[in-house]
Amino acid sequence: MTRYLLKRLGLAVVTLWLLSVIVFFAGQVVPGDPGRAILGNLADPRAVRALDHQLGVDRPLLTQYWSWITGLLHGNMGESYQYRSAVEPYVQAALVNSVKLAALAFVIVVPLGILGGVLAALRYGRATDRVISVVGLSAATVPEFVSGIVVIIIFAVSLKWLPVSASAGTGASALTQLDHLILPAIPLVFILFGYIARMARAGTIEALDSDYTRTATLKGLKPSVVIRRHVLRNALLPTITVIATQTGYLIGGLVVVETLFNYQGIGNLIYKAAQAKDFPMLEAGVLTIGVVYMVATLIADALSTALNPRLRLGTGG
Amino acid sequence: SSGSPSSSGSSSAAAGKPGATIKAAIIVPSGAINPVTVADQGGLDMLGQTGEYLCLSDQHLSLRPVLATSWTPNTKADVWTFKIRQGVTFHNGHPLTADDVVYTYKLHTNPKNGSSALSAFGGVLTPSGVKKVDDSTVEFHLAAPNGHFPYLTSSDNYNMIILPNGYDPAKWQSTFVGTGPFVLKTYTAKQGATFSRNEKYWGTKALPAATEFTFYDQQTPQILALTGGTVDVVGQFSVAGGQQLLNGSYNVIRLKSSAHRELSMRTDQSPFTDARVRQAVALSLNRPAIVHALFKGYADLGNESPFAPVFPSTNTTVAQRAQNIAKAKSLLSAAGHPSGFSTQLIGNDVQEIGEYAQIVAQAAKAIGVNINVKMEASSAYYGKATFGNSDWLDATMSLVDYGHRSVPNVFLTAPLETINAKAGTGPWNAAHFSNSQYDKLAQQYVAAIDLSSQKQIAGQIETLLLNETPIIFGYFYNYLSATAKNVTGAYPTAIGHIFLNQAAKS
Amino acid sequence: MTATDASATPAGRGGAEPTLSVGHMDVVYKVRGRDRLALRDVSFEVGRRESYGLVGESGSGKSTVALALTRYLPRNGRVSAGTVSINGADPLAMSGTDLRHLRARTVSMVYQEPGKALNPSIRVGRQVAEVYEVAGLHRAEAAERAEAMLRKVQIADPGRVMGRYAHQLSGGMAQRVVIAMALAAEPALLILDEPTTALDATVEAEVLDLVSALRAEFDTSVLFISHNLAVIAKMCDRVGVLYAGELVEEGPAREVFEDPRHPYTVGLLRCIPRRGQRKDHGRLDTIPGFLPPAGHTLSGCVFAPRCLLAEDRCREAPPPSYQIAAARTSRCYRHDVAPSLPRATPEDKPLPGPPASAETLVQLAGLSKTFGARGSRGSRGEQVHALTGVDLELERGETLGLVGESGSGKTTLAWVLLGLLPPDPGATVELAGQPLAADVRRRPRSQLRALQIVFQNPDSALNRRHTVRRLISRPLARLAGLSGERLRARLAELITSVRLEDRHLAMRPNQLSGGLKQRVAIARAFGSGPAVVVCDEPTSALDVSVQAAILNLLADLQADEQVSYLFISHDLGVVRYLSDRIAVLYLGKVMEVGPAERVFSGPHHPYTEALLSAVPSLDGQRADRIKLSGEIPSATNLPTGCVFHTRCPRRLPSGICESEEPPLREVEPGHRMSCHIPLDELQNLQRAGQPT
Amino acid sequence: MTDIVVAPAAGVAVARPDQTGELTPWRLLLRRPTFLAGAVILLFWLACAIFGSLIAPHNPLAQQLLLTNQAPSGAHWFGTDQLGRDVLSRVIVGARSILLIAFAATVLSTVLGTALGLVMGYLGGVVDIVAGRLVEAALALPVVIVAFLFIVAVGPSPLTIIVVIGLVFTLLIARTVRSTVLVESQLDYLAAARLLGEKSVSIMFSEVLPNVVPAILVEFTVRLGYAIFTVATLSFLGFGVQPPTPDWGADIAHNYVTLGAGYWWMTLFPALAIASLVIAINLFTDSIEQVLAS
Ligand SMILES: Nc1ncnc2c1ncn2[C@@H]1O[C@H](COP(=O)(O)OP(=O)(O)OP(=O)(O)O)[C@@H](O)[C@H]1O
Ligand SMILES: Nc1ncnc2c1ncn2[C@@H]1O[C@H](COP(=O)(O)OP(=O)(O)OP(=O)(O)O)[C@@H](O)[C@H]1O
Ligand SMILES: [Mg+2]
Ligand SMILES: [Mg+2]
Repeated sequence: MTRYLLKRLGLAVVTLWLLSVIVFFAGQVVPGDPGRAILGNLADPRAVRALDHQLGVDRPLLTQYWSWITGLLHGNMGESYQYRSAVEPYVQAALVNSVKLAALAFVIVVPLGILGGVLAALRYGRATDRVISVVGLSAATVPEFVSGIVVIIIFAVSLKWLPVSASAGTGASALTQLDHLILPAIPLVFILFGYIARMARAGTIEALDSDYTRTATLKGLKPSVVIRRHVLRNALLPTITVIATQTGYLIGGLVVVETLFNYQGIGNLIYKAAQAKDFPMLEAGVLTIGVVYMVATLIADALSTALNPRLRLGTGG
Repeated sequence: SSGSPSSSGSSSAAAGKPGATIKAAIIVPSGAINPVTVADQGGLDMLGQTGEYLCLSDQHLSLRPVLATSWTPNTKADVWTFKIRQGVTFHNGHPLTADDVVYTYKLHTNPKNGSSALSAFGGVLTPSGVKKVDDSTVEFHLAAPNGHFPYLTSSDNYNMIILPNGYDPAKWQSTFVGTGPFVLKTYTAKQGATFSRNEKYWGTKALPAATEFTFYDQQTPQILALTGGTVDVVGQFSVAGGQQLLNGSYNVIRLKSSAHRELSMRTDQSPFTDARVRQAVALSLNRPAIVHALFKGYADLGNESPFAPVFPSTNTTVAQRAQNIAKAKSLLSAAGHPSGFSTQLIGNDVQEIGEYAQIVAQAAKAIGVNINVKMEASSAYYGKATFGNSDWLDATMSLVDYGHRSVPNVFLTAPLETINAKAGTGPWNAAHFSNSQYDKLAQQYVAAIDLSSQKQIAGQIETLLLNETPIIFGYFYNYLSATAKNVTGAYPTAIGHIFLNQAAKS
Repeated sequence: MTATDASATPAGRGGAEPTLSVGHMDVVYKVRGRDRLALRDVSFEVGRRESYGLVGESGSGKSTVALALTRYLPRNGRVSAGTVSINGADPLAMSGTDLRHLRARTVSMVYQEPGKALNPSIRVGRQVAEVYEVAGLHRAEAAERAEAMLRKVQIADPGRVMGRYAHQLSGGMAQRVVIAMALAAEPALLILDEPTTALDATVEAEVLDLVSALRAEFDTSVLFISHNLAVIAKMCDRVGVLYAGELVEEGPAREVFEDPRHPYTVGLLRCIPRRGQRKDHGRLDTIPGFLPPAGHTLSGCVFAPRCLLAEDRCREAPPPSYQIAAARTSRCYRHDVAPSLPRATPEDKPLPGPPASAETLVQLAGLSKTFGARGSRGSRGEQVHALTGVDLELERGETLGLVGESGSGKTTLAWVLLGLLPPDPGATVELAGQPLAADVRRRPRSQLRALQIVFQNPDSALNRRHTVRRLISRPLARLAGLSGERLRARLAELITSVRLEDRHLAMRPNQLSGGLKQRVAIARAFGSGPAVVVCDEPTSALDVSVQAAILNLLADLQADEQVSYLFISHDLGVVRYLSDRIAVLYLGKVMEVGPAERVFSGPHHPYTEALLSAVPSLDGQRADRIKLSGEIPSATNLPTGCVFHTRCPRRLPSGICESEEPPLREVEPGHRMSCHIPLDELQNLQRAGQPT
Repeated sequence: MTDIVVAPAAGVAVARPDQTGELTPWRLLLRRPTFLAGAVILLFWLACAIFGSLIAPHNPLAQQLLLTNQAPSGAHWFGTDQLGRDVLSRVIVGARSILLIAFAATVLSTVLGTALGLVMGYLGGVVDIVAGRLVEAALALPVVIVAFLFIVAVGPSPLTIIVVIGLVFTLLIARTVRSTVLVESQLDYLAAARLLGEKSVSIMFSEVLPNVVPAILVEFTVRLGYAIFTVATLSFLGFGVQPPTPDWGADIAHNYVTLGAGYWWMTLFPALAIASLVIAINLFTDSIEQVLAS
């Protein structure tokens, strides 16, 4: 097990490194330079040069990358070009925000998606099933900005039930924050609902068709017991993994929602950092998402291992 | 407009009670709040909350004394003497003296410090020209005569808040140290800032007990925040996204400004080498319709020169150019393009410029000119911002945004003077316009001190540019701010500040 | 003789009401928007304490019967006509609650894959206890009863087993647990649907014994479903033969198998190699033609298209059920002449025995194969010793049978020989004296031509996207180097020799039946003109009627082409029929190798002895079984000494078996054995019968 | 050799559907209302993409600067936008850019992804490890961010979008193909091919590929849905086609600021267009998957 974990960890590190290289060099070909991004489009070239020098971005590329990566190895993620201070607090704040939003979306969508998927499976082939499947699939592929706009028009503009901005302002109470986060969570819920429902449906159908469900039914157990004890437990195992891998997407894929709802999350942070060529910030953001994704998949693995006796106990016997 | 930002303001019509907490929505500062590097609206707004300038360029573009009590030029207008206000202390207790002013001005004019104000001082002031005379007097020795120099010391040149002598500007964002009517309570990058009344303020104490600024990435949520009652004030909004604020339910503060778009045509590249071609394009535009479509009337017509109606020196006797398709076509024919031609327009994709570009392209089609529009993000568009390395400066047709200035000097020189790398003139001359008569007139205008001679030169420039039309100045749009109906006394300036010291809520 | 309605006259069961009675039942499956008849007019009864066998080839509808009785048909299936009564109650018309009670108390079911029948994420003890909980017992009490029940099914340490999960049990153990679960409710009717098909012969024998014993103890009626006639013969009092959804013959098991009165039953019995039957004695008979397509609508007898006795009336109207004798029925107009059904395959075709001149073609020496553990997760670099020190040789034109329980390394051996798996270093693998490269990609064309294989599962072995033409032409073009007219000629010859027709050439595998597919695979293997063909269980995925034809075909081809076979099978009857020599593998080691007759007749290795005695035979009589105690050890952790000692009933008291590995000694000419017991001693022991 | 003496009806192999009166997959598809609905909507948008300018009631580029922001009316069924252009015409003509770009990107990624997936799944080794890392990296980052970086670097153009989405989806498709190939690798026909001395490349493309085609087709339709999603999102973020070309995502981006002023039509109709297209593709895909599964 430890060997396996070490191997996974090694691969994860390689992936992250690859990610950092890609981002760094992709970021370099982006036109413009950090100094000008800070001082404005019409800034005096001498000022731009001076600032670039202060930032160290006039050094050769490899030197820049090297000093960044050695800094990273010493636990120093670098200093933001734009904000001229360590990037950690920014990334951390953005991550916390994103996690809040994602967590809310999850809290709503996980039960909903599982319920929908299980319901669809129990009504396999009937109208309920088709509706849930098609709605789920469509919700998952209608862009967030489309569904986001629709919910804004309905709930914020017309009905005025909920605030339109995701950030509640500094020091707002948890309840107020929740109030602000509900609308932005909805497009995410739409996107994820399809995924989760689909997996839950497939898992449930498989479990329903399985021999062990037949065994349980033919024992004379009540249908509710069969479903609860025998079907769901096995059906939802693969769903857990899917949910966890979606965490990665969710944390990172918030760009559009965060833009639409003016929310200072990690997606927004990366997007802005890329625009401003704020390389340390960009790298930190991207790597954070990478780490979150890997941790999420690792947790998913661990979770499904823990819940699945087949994996937990090996195949010995 | 109403209210007044400074002690010298008198006509405060504040109906509301003092002691309120005013909440404002502004655009998020794009970087560190460092007086040296700030170059965006959110940042300059923050500087102005606690910092103060030598003087304030008010809503009518006249200068009011703030930390300077007076300023006088010598006869050539190349040495300006400023008297510094006495009895002022910084929020950290440090008393204000001429040393602080000298420190601040040397800081920004020294190229090594990479100040974003450097371009404004270019060709005007160098560190060696900043001289302390005594504790309350500072002299500025300019590189060339400049009748409008005090504007460079005003809120217009937004980086120039006075810092305590020796203060490290990189640390400013943790203290917001200044001399202004508010002191910093909290600042959270990318989220917002709160301020409280400076009880030791040297002038009229601020009315609000506190102010709260929330930063927004975009305009829409700001407007929704105002309509939803989350904030009292929206620092700035555009007509396109803010029409719902214009229905009378909100106080809209409308300031005429000199902000505009310059549509330059390469006067050194066929077919725009011929002034008739440039005129033809300009004649294809229906400016009143454009102003209606893009600004619902909240803009003034432009007439191919930077002399916006808001400038006192603008000569209004020069006739406004109007759409004339027939004339445009005949000019094209005369220039040898009877069936038109094709060309490309590259624009900076911000605000309404994309729409404007499309309108221009559609209008040009009517005279047979086929314009292929390409909109670019700022980084790609400006590139290195030098000739040969910038779509902005190199494109055949280029459409760029210029923010508000209280005097037209920069507009007259940087984009229109003959390019001369050594002398540093014409650095933003995207039209590659070169006209010695114009260069002379521009120099004369800059040096002129009195309004009547300015007006006279302005008339000549306007006529010249109308004939040459290197750049189409289509419109000068208004600067709009809004507050809730119960809020009075918010004082925006067209450069982007919103001063709340006289704001009140009822 | 008069046609009677079977259900109207309960087949001689007089008196007590039967436990199960099925009357004129039709079942349809809706497929692609159309109803497809899977069972037609099926009627039978199972009396109190009776054991009734339902036998039929794949797809005949056996499982459908079982599922219909328990009202657990797939979503697209439904009983469209007929009646069912279990203990007087009709499961088809019951309310949900009644049905639940029926399932909980009256009827239980055991089916093919025991591993899958258990919930993978609930401990097995809990699953057994559930049955008692349904009956209203408390959890603790239910667990106690479950443990007692597990003890009844002869699970050694029930307390520990209860705490395990399904995947930690071997197939045999799992099936015991399932049987325990089924009997826990003391049902009136126990339905077993192929309960041993997925198990090894040795395990099968144990499970069958267990079922017999428990049936007696619990007084349960049994509906036993299997495709294996011998198993039915062993287990059942009465038997019904199902063909294409119809019950064609019914009667006491022994009578039906001894004196079948339906041409299908007759044909089926002739397909099976009887004890001692060998390819050089005579060929197997076959049933010509194919099963009618699913959802067929034949106007007459379902079997008529394949029946060599069929007359016009057979094709016009379905025959009624004829009462032949007391308790015997047959749905055949010509039941009286059925036993004289003409052979479909001439018996007299001369088949050569092993060639006179012995020339060693393949030589394997010191062959070992160790796998790194499958899937690295969770295991600590365990190694699977699939083969250890195997020495074998294959002569030109002979058939070497390779037998052994599942996991004994048969397939691994074949793949190493073919170059699909590299052996551990140090092995000798030679073809006609030339060393073979470990990797098939590095073997020259001549060696590729010489070695080919027929896989077990033709569905997996044939690329389903390719046409038969392409599948068979490929080796001709690539290996035999043919093209153009010569390729076409050889192709025509090949398909004729495997009894395919021209029109099959354009088809793809999914348009062919299992037997036809296997013929295509055989044609492909023979296309290159091989010297050795490995047959890895080539018939175990096929029905007996098809198996016979394939076995005949293999024998014919060998006679024609002088190829050698490495013939792998776990069906000893089949191996015996085809092989000249036999090698017995156990845990990757050769236990015994010798001429087929010697290995079968004995004296043989104790393991061979156990294997042989585990096989049920059609006549229902068999020698006393040699019981193998315990589970087959894991190949990751081989026992010391003789690998078989942990299960050997003839283990020597001296302890030598535990400590010292017996060499593979030549005990008589051409007969080698790996056992510490001398041959004559073995002979005495084995004459005396079962050890105590 | 004639050992089948009498072989009555030896003909019948396995029934083909038409012999048993069962429906062919194609007819089954046509019987599904969801498929028909999806197909009709999809065909409608395809027609718009191809003949858009013929169908559109107005020139989608024609501005009426004095008639901007008109609510839907008889003259302009979907109203006019901020430059007084006919929204209906823009929606109709706007189908072209999104369909073209999404389709091209999907085709590109399917071709490359299939090749890569085959290599990863069949050959394994270094390619599998390296590409596997890339897939992980691509999965860890939102497509929009990746696309953004590249687009800003290379400059926004339809071609850039096609290439960027194409490359990112290549990795995702490769992953699916790889796992399908791994399942196929368990099958004996590959061993049989090796025994015939077939080369790896030939095994990959003529043995394995035909068998993963169904999976690839399903993947293609699913990816097409996501490509539309992504293209629309990128247009919304400002990386799509250049103005004034009608484009749903870009039109939404340009107009959604006016929502607050109550000008919902210029945003809603393109949004509905995107939603309907995506849903149509899903109905379509879902039906195909259902029929293949039955
Ligand atoms: N769910 C289903 N849908 C359609 N046809 C089915 C279904 N289940 C079984 N069939 C068909 O019904 C017929 C009988 O199947 P059944 O499983 O009862 O046969 P069986 O005798 O148990 O076969 P086997 O020995 O392979 O288990 C076959 O032709 C089979 O293809
Ligand atoms: N690729 C592999 N990796 C690890 N272990 C393997 C692999 N292939 C086979 N084994 C193990 O090697 C042993 C021999 O397997 P093999 O398939 O050769 O047995 P077999 O006699 O053919 O069995 P069966 O009758 O079930 O086909 C088994 O323990 C099996 O689990
Ligand atoms: Mg069955
Ligand atoms: Mg095997």
